[in-house]
Amino acid sequence: MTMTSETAIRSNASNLWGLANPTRFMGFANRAIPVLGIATMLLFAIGLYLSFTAPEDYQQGYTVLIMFIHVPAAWLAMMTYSVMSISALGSIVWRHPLADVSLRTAAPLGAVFTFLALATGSLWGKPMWGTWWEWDARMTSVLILFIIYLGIIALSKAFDEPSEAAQPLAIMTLVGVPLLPIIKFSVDWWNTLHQPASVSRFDRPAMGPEFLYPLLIMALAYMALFFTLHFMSMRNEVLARRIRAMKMKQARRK
Amino acid sequence: MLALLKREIRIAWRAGGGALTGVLFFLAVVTVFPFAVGPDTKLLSHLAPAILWIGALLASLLGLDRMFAQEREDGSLDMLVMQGHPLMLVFFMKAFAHWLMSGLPLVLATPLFGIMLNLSPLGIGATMITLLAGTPAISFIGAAGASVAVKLPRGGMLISVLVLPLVIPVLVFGIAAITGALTDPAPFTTPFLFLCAITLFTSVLGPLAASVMLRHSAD
Amino acid sequence: MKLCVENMALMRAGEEVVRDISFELNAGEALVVTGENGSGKSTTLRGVAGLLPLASGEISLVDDTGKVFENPVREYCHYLGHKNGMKPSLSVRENLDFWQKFMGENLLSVEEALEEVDLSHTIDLPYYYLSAGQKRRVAIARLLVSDRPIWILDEPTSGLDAQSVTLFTSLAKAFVEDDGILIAATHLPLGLDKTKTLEIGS
Amino acid sequence: MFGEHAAFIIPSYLISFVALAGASLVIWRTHIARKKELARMEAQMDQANNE
Repeated sequence: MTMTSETAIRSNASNLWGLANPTRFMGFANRAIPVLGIATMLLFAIGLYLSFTAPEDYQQGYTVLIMFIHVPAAWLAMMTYSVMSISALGSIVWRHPLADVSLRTAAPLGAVFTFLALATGSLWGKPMWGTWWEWDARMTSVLILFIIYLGIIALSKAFDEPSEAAQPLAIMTLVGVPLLPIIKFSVDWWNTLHQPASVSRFDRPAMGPEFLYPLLIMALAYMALFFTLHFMSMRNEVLARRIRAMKMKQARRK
Repeated sequence: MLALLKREIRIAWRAGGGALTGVLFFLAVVTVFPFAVGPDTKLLSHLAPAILWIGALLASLLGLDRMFAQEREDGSLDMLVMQGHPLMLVFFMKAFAHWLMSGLPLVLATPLFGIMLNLSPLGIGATMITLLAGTPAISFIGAAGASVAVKLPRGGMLISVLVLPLVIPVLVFGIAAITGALTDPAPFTTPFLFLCAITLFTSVLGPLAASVMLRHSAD
Repeated sequence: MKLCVENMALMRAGEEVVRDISFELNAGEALVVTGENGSGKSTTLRGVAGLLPLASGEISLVDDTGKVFENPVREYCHYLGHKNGMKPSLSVRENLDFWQKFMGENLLSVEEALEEVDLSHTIDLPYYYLSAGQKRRVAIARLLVSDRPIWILDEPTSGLDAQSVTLFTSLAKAFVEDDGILIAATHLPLGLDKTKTLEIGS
Repeated sequence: MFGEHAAFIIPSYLISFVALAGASLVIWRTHIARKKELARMEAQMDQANNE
């Protein structure tokens, strides 16, 4: 990308799109993404190394290895929703166009992490509980979160004009925010109702440090991956909107 | 404000209103289950609260997309939004009118369907009370969903996908209260109070979301 | 009573449709908004009526002593858009009666309003029985059942026959001369002496 | 190396790797495609301007 074409794009695209700072964001993104990419690779290398050298857990044997990728995925699923809620606030309160871009691009990532949490969770449960799917309180809430993510993605795809979808997406995300704890609480309640006092699979005994470090490193690796992919997707969305703006300008000129 | 409620009710009862389609759909869902589950009454009576609740949930979701789309098409949404009335109150009334037309008939039809599923009288009573307390929450959260999809021509399906996961607590506490009434150890009042709490909470959240959404987007 | 609009700009679906619109209207004055289709006439009217968020600029209502009204301007406006805002399954009376109760500040009774637009005979008919021109006149009658100092009309005479058009212009004239503020997007001369015009070109 | 539960550990790591690497690949490929498209549109615009 030579400088001239970069400035050329910057000059007419920003006024076309009528927004002050996407160009500043693009500059920042182009610099931040490589750094984040390297950090992610590094963290994954350390995390995986620590995970695989962790001693065999006396109770679960090596299946604890699945925990090292299941728990971070579940954490990331929750974290993505909070990132989306903050973007939703930005989009509604300050009408910040980049907030909508952030919200719209975070949803698919959230769905990927939630899917991974469900897949690895079910794989983890099979050896111990003998069934692929266990209606355990935590897994069920993750499943509901997955449906909510898909709903928001469906909503973002339902509008043909992207800027028209900003407000609906933000409102639906914010409506979810107070309801998520209620859903979590009701699922826990429902879980105790049908399976009184069975040890839920995931409340492990206090973890020794040798398990905690790999878990934390892997969680950091997942977070770094999330931010890298989120910035890259936002950059893609900005490019897509510029192309769209140019096409409309061309259509109007003829 | 009361005039708005009266108008909504009058429209629903007129030809195109569709007040009865909710109940008919509810009947359809209830009659389908025995074919899937098998005719043995002991099993059916055990599943009856679940069948009635899921039927009511789906029936309420059906009518949601008409809540605002109709108003926007004939232009009255502009004038509703412009007046001095607090918009939250206007949309509260709209959601409440929707509940009167879709939720309440389901509650009234529950005894008939309960007998069809040979649910005990206590079960029917518990189901009716929980539906009475729970279905408004579906209309209120549905109002938020309907307002978000008001511009979409085929928004109906999307609203159900958006609203269904959010109303799961209503279903959970509804069924929990019924099982509480039917089986001794489980309490009835605690889940029932949670159900009422959710309805009260959503009666603020739904209209608030709808008013923020529709304040300017009626064009 | 004065309506001031200072360099209003409006966005629609991410595109800036209309920029720096400014005008002032005193009581008893009318503004005719002209421009070809798609130039943003309707957007401008919706902006003044408060139905669209302002990208920039200001709309304010000032009374004779210069004090600015704190309620939003839209609460003092009647807005008549392309669609009439009536429910087909309800009768004409029920429709107008609802709008009178909902909007408050009763002016004429439903019967008198319908007489003004020469539709008294349709009062108990379901709304969908009426022809397009009659439906438009019912919408115009809605302006008469509740009192609002400002009328914002988007092509009020669309679908009206010649005789109804003269009926409408006399109603509009009476309203303006009775110290009303009228903003209309129309091509017909309203036959008023103090009419300002606002040309919206792309 | 993974004990008797290897049949579950390996697939879970596999699925996670495929999903995450796949997502990164898709995002990266769309980035390339869109930048090229933008450059092409950009060239078209310049060419049209100086006609």
